[in-house]
Amino acid sequence: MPALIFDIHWQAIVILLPLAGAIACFLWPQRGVQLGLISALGIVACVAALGWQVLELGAQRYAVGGWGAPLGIDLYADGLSLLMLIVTAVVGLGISVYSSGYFNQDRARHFWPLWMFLWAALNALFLSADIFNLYVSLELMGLAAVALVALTKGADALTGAMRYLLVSLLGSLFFLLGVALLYHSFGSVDIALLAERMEPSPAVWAAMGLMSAGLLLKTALFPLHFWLPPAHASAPAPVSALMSALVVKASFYILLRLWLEIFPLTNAALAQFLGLLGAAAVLWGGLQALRQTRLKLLIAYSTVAQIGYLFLAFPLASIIGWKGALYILLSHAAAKAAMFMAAGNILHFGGHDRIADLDRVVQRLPLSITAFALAGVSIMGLPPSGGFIGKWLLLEAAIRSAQWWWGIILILGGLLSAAWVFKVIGYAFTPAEVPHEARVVPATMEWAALAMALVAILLGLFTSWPLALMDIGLPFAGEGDG
Amino acid sequence: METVTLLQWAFDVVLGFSLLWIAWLALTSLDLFRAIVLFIAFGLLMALAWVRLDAPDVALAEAAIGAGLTGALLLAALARLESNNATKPTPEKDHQPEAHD
Amino acid sequence: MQQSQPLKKTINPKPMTEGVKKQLLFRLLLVALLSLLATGLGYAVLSLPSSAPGLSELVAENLETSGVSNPVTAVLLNFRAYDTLLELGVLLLALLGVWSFGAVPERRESFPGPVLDTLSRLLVPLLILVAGYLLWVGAHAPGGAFQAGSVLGAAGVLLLLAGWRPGARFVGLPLRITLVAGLGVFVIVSAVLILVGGRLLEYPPSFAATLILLIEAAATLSIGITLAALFIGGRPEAGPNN
Amino acid sequence: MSHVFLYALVGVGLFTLGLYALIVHPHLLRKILAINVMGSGVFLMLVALGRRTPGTLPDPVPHAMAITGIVVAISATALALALMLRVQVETGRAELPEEPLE
Repeated sequence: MPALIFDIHWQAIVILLPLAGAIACFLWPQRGVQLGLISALGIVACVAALGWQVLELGAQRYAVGGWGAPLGIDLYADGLSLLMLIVTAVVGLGISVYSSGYFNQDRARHFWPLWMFLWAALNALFLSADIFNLYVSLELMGLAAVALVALTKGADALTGAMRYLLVSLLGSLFFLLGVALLYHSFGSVDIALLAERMEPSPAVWAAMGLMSAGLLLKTALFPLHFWLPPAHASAPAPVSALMSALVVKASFYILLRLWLEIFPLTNAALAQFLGLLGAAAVLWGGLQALRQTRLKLLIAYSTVAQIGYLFLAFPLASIIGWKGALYILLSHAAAKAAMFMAAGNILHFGGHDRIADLDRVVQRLPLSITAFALAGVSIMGLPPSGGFIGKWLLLEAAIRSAQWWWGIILILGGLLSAAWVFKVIGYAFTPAEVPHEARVVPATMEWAALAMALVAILLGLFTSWPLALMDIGLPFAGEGDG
Repeated sequence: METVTLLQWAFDVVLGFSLLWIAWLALTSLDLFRAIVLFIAFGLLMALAWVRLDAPDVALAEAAIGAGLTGALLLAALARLESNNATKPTPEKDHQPEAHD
Repeated sequence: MQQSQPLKKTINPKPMTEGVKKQLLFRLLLVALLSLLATGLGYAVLSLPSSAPGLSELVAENLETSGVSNPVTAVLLNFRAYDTLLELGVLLLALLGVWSFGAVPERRESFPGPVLDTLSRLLVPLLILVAGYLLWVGAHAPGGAFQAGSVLGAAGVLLLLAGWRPGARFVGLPLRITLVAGLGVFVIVSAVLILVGGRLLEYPPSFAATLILLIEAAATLSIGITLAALFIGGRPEAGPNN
Repeated sequence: MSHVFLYALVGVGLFTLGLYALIVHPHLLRKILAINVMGSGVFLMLVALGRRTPGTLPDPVPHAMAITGIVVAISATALALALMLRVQVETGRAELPEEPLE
């Protein structure tokens, strides 16, 4: 039986299934919710099967069309890509359940096909071993994300979406120009082949610079984050969750492949520079979050800060540091999805998300506020939570490499997060002067938020499994000390 | 090996400069309609460049998609921009082509 | 990043105000930076070796088993067909996005003149013929699904310009089916190939030519209709569903 | 064979020109044009450098990539134009509220 399961081409199916789901949702829009949920369950099952396959057999390379690189395109599943696929599947399932209650009939018909396309793009991106194919996946992801953000009507959402579209296209073009330079330097666009043939040259430096710049813009690393808060805050709640939890991580994932596999980053000054930008993002994002008066904008700025942590691993340059950054990535995905969902519930309930006007929501939406608080625990980095484990690992890496100052950033970032989390919770207990109209929030939406928050907490309790996954064919194997 | 004659060189240089020139004109033109027409011309010149680079498949795609359909989309969008402006009284600033500084 | 300073917005027509000066300075800085970028890129390009085979030899070696003899079509629909599959997704996605913004903007008042009317009567059949030719010829000469599809799209645009609108009966499910045909056939072919024990998009050599033509035909139709639909610029209205 | 590099450099020039216009012009239609010009520059470089083959035939792989890129570009353009019109209907202007300085 296992042998039979291992023979199936799960890598291909994980990409084809959401595409088929997108087509089905487009053809029969009135059944969008059912078709979408069925596809979501199917994708989760297939990702699980792929995970089992990779755990048993090790990292898998899959030659599409049977040609193999450099002529054809290869898919590649190792621990890192599997981790990304799994987090996408878990958060994706949560978002699908949440969305089944969130959208009305008219918007649901647009949401489901777009979301399935986005899911297909994410899976394709995490499995791709080919940088041109990564460009196409990036565009697929970007256009889907923009259309999803624009599902909210109104000036804010539309201008946010428009700016996001321009930024996204610009980033892709930078990336593509880099791809062109690498192809013409080495005659291949396959990541493994490029890594094998890599020799530093002006063209390679230009290519890496262009691709990194494009991807940093898409990842919204400070100071290139200007587009993120408006786009993430004005989107519909499940879309905000998607964007912050998954979409910005996708370009970070490519960045990792670039700097760890294709062209190992050995230049210490450059690594320090990325670390500094990360530190600035942590502080700036935290401060801005604290200043916001609207809940969704606050959460969006916290994403800017959380992205910063991921870049602290560059100067630390050790396996343990990378694991810490990835752990933050995972737990942030779950926690941030939970937060945006909870914010969506509050918005749905009271018709606004002004923090000062939260008006004792804690009594009326206890599940959502619990979800928000639990997610907050992870974002602050308190035990027991995934965020705590991630920061702990980063701290350990900082001390081991005798760069203790990065530890200060970790602590300051945690304090800033704590400040805004407690501010929100505080207002949730305070009655507002004017009582508001209140609408019933569907139970699925409340429970989905809580489930995501629990995932973020559980990541802090069950650490061995995600950490072991990172060891499969990991790109950090040759990096630094142990 | 193909021998590059002087005539071909002259052609390449002229084409290369015209590409840059037309792109510049299209991007700085005060009038949006003119900018779009120049952009379509730019697409046609690109098609020529593709031919010169022995890429007939790309030339066909560029002529049909890059110049033709993109041009049609742009013109349609401009027409709608202007009819929106005409039907809805919005700040005057919008109506004139924005001053190039 | 300068979100906190709103003074950028005030564009005063008065000459040489503080804002204008600032803008001038910004542009000078920008020009300097971009010149640096262009110089660097130019240097990088010129540092590449003046002769490199790329993948041309590998493509030539495998051309025979690809099912077509035009190398570009072979790359697009066989060697790197997976890119093309995703790309059809991108095209469809653009349409989904445009449709999600709302219904067709209200009809334009201008009626087509007699010139446009006659032109479209003459040109549309011709363009459809050209599209068919490009599709067929793409297997061994320049052409193929994208070129054919865009010519078909141009025919559609011409029809739309001449005032033709799709009938209400066509606007529901039938239209959506033609729009997804390209991607759909691609996905179905992939799924069937996997089911019969092959890899994703691994055509058996004896079927390669047929499968490629099948995919290309569906793709041409979808590309053409999608491009024309993008030109309309909104979701055609004919009852909400079907 | 050095006309290859001439066109590649023109590609670099178009890329930078487009980038300049993208940053400087507030009108969205111009920004969209600028993105398209940048894209053409990238494709030109991609294809031109693929003509460095020793034989008489060029490398077909960049050609296929450029065709893919052209289709992606028109898709993105169509979406951007539709979004621009929505922005105009909603805000009265086909411009973004404040220019983010990069």
